Amino acid sequence: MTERLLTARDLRVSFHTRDGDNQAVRGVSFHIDAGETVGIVGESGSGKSVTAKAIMSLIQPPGEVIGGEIEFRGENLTGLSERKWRKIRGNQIAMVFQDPMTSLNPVKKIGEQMTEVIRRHRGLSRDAATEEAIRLLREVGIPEPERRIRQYPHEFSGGMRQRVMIAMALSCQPELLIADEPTTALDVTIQAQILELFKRLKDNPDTAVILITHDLGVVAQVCTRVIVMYGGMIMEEAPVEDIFYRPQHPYTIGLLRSVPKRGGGTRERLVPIEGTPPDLLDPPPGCPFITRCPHAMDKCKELPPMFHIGPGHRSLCWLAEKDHPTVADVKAEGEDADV
Amino acid sequence: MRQLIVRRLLQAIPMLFVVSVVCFGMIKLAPGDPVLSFVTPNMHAEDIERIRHNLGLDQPAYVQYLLWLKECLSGNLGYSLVNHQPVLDQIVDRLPATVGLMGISIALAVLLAIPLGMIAGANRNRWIDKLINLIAYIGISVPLFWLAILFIYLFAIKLHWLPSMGMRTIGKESALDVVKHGILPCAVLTIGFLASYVRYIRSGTIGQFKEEYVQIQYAFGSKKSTVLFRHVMKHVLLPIITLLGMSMGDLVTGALVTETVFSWPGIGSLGMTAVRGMDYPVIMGITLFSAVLLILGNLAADILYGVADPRIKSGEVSS
Amino acid sequence: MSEGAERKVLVDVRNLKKHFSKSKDLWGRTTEVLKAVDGVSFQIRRGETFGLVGESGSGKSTVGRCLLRLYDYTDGEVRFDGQDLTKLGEKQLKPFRRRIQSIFQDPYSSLNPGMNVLELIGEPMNIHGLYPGDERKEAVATLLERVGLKREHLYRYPHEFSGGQRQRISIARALSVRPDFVVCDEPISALDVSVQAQVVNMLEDLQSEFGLTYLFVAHDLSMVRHISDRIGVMYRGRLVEVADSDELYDNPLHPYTKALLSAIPVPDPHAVSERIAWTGETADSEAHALREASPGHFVALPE
Amino acid sequence: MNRTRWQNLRSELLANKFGIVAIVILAVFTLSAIFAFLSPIDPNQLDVTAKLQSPNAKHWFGTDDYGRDYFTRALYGGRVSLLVGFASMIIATGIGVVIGVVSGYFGGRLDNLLMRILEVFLSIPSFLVLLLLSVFLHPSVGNIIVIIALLMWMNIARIVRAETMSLKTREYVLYAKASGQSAFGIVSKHILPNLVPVIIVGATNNIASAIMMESSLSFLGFGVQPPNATWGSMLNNAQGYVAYAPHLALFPGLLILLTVLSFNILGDILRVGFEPKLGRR
Repeated sequence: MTERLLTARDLRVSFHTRDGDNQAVRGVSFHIDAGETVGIVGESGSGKSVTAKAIMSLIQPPGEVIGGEIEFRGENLTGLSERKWRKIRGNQIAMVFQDPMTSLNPVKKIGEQMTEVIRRHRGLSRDAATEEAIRLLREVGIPEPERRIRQYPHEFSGGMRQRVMIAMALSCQPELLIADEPTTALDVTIQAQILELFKRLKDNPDTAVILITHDLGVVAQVCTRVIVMYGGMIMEEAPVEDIFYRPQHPYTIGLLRSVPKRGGGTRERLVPIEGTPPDLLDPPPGCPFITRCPHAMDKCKELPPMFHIGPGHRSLCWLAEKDHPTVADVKAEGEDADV
Repeated sequence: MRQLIVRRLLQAIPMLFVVSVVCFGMIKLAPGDPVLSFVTPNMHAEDIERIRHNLGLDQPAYVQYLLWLKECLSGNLGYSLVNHQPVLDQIVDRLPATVGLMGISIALAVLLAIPLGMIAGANRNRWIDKLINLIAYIGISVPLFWLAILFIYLFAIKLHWLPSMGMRTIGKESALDVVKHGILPCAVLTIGFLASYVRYIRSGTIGQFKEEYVQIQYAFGSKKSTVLFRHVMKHVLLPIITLLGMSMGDLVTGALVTETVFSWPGIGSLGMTAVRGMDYPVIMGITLFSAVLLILGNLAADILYGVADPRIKSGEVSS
Repeated sequence: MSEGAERKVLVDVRNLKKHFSKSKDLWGRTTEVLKAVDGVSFQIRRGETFGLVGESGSGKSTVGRCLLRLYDYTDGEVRFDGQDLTKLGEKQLKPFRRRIQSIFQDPYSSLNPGMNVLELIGEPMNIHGLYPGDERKEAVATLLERVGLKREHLYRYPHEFSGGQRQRISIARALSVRPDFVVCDEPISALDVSVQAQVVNMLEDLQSEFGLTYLFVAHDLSMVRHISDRIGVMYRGRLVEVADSDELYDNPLHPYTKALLSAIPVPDPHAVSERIAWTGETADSEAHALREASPGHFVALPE
Repeated sequence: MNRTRWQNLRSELLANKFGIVAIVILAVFTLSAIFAFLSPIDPNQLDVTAKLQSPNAKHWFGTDDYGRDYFTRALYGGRVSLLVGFASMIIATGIGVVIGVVSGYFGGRLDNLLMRILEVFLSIPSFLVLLLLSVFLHPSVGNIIVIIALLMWMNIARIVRAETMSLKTREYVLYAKASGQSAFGIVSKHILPNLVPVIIVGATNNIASAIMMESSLSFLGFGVQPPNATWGSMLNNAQGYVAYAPHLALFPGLLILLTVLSFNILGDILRVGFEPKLGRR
């Protein structure tokens, strides 16, 4: 069995606003094994990006982590001092962000920005760090890195900047790379190139990747395991095949149906999920999907437990109650139920 | 980059032209006939006409303007109506006192404002920020002439530490004496500039901390101080170039009120005296002088900014 | 889709060009030109949906805005229902401004935050003098219900609605003056996946109900395929390929189209996709005119 | 979650202690300026027997060199200062908004021309011109208001122009254009209403600088002429008595400081209050 890298337990994050607390993440538990690539899928407001920031302890006021704990390599990171966190950030856990155009300091050369990170975490000399930066840029597919390193961010296209960001994130050989919508701001042909990079990372056993996206296509192409989030909670988690071929949760099913089928003729009617996502200032009690779910029943007003569907496959829905045990029961019996 | 410089230079020319027209127009529109200042009681009407002709005042307005402009360009800004001295000489005479006072005040203000503004901005809404911000608020709201009076009362009248008037004690010729005279006016002016610079730098720092690249620095394990000095500082310091360019005009006339209160023999008090004595050529000379300085200051700031910001240098962003 | 060929042409775009000046010299003369749209020709038939796809900077949105006459064209002409719009002044254009309506991308900036729903949807009615007086409120309420909102939303303001609901208001506003042709400029790209489907379905229903013709500008290739009858692919201000949508996806001819289609991430872990790289224009593909490779399938490639 | 900007503004104001203090100060000053005539003492009443008194129960702010009640004079002085502040602000804002909107909306050559004019105004040392004009023209309150306004409109014109240019590219403006809305209709329905926040903020700051300019002018003796009091001219007069009657200098200056400070604080709170809040996500 592979090594457990990161475990999140009952993570909760709220944003304090004038109108009350926006409960962006409401009890999220999952784990990441070394070297695997996990997709977190969800729509805007699902809490996927906030979860990522919480893992890195980057939630800033008015946001606040109000509960839960994070374990990294068996060490509990909850309540760690900011100084210790800085050693972890960029070194053991690195992050790539959505918008490559605003991710880099516009008045500093690419080389300076890269070597700053490399030198801080790896203590290399200036020359060695520059050398390393050039190597990394070449690795992520930037031509003529020796020349490019002396240029400013505005001289790079969006796709090239995202490559630079990925190179920077990889510069300290992190054990976990969190990519928050890394291709959303890019054109589709550029996106494909960046996804190639992630596919290559997938085969790298030293670096695990959390890929946060709203695009089911991206998940299907790159990830081995998928976590589906909605309304600040995990709705379903499964190996990528199960999510696309044996989805259990009505939300996952709805999401898959609302995109046009591949190869399906034009004008085949889409099946949308009616209604709008819940207001997280005042979320409905029970299942967050209750307002839009075609199977909603009385029982859904009570939050269901996670049901164990199969190996690595769990679903937060009462529909699974009849045929499946809860994750907690399975765990009590000592079987591996993940988390 | 070269194109930017040339374009800015060419834009400055019509500005200078318009400013000169405005100055000339004001002399023309000023009540009172300039010839009268040359008139003595025993002159005949034809004498007066001759003076008028000699001064070119019987020519059409545009010819008069061109003549005036020609004179201006050759360094002749006319003569004072009061003491008949060349205006330019008077300005040049007073220039060191004003430039010295303003230059030191602005320099002090910038040097103090950079750390204060950045500390406040980086610690937004903490007590240190609130304190600095409140003081800056008071600084921009306090009438400087009142502050000057308070300082005179406190440091000159009550405590007898410092002189309250002028630039030199009569009979003394030491540099220390000038410095002592300069402390109070300099303090007043520094407070005035400092307050607005601090606010400027503070809001610039706050703005940069909201930028995504700064947030991302934390994700790469940067300390806040590293972010502040390695990344934010350059962004915050760049706009100061513009700010300084805009203060070039102030360099000459900004100290008008302060100089008057402290009887500092600079261009401000020269202007004040000129206004009191309706001495139009002097007023216009100073106006023109300070407008030209301001335009050139802005020009220099634009060019410097262009050199300092890589995005403008390559023509990526137009300023 | 072959019966579409017999339908009447509603919009006829001929050699449309729109150049923007990128930089000017000292005298205000343009020294560098951005050729946003550089010689684009296509036809849209009555009742069909014409999809326009391309990446950022391809000029697809500029084409849409030219059809709305938000810009004057640099060259070329646009005929609407047989009438050349190119030379019309704002006054003669006014009846066409009713018949050609628009839906924009950003649900947050496409509605004036200071106006309530009645005023928003009433604005084009006001401009064109439709439903005066008491009829107005009733007409707006009916429209609201038609797009899946409620009568009691009449006096609400945009900030009280979600992104999807705002897009419905935009749709109601466009339909309020009974247009023939609607330019949809990326109407779903700012919406969540589950809401996109709601809006797309609504656009399809309204099209068949009111006999509308759409220009659908988008970068999401799978949605474009779903909603369009025919599709034009734009690259750097030019159309490189135009075909019926199934034909285009099943049998792309231009290398850029092939690269674009192969880049779509398919939501199926078993799909084996062979990505086709596109390195930019090859020497001989420089500015070819569209030619008909097979019936109804045009491509900008040499014979 | 969804609130209008007016609600945001109100809660921002109420949440800020300084804001409340500023509003109270301004309200008290404005009311006392308006109702100054209710004071039983004539501000120009001379009393040589009671010269240069320190503050006491009868004369709250003491008396000046002619034995006039300093408190009453300060009340009347506030009248002029606030009147000049408000009136100049209204004129300057009017000019600034018109020029800013025209420049920003129509752009092109017109914009170029207007911006060059604006730069000329900016490059002339305004305070010197202010002095000069007040000498040329007779320094009545009306004249001073107009002159200050003419030297102050540039700032608001710039802000309004920038905001108009950004509003112009909003999709609702594009829609209105594409639907055949006239330029006048677009400006009046879509541009102006959305400019209100920046105009209010700019106007508030303008009052502060107008009051400052007026006091400086009066301080130098070029403002409203004696015997009418303004805070600035009271300070001018106090200069000669600093050594023996410092209270004469203290009160008017403090009043100017408090007024200008309150307007500046208010302006900043308004700016923050109008900023769109990141409510969603």
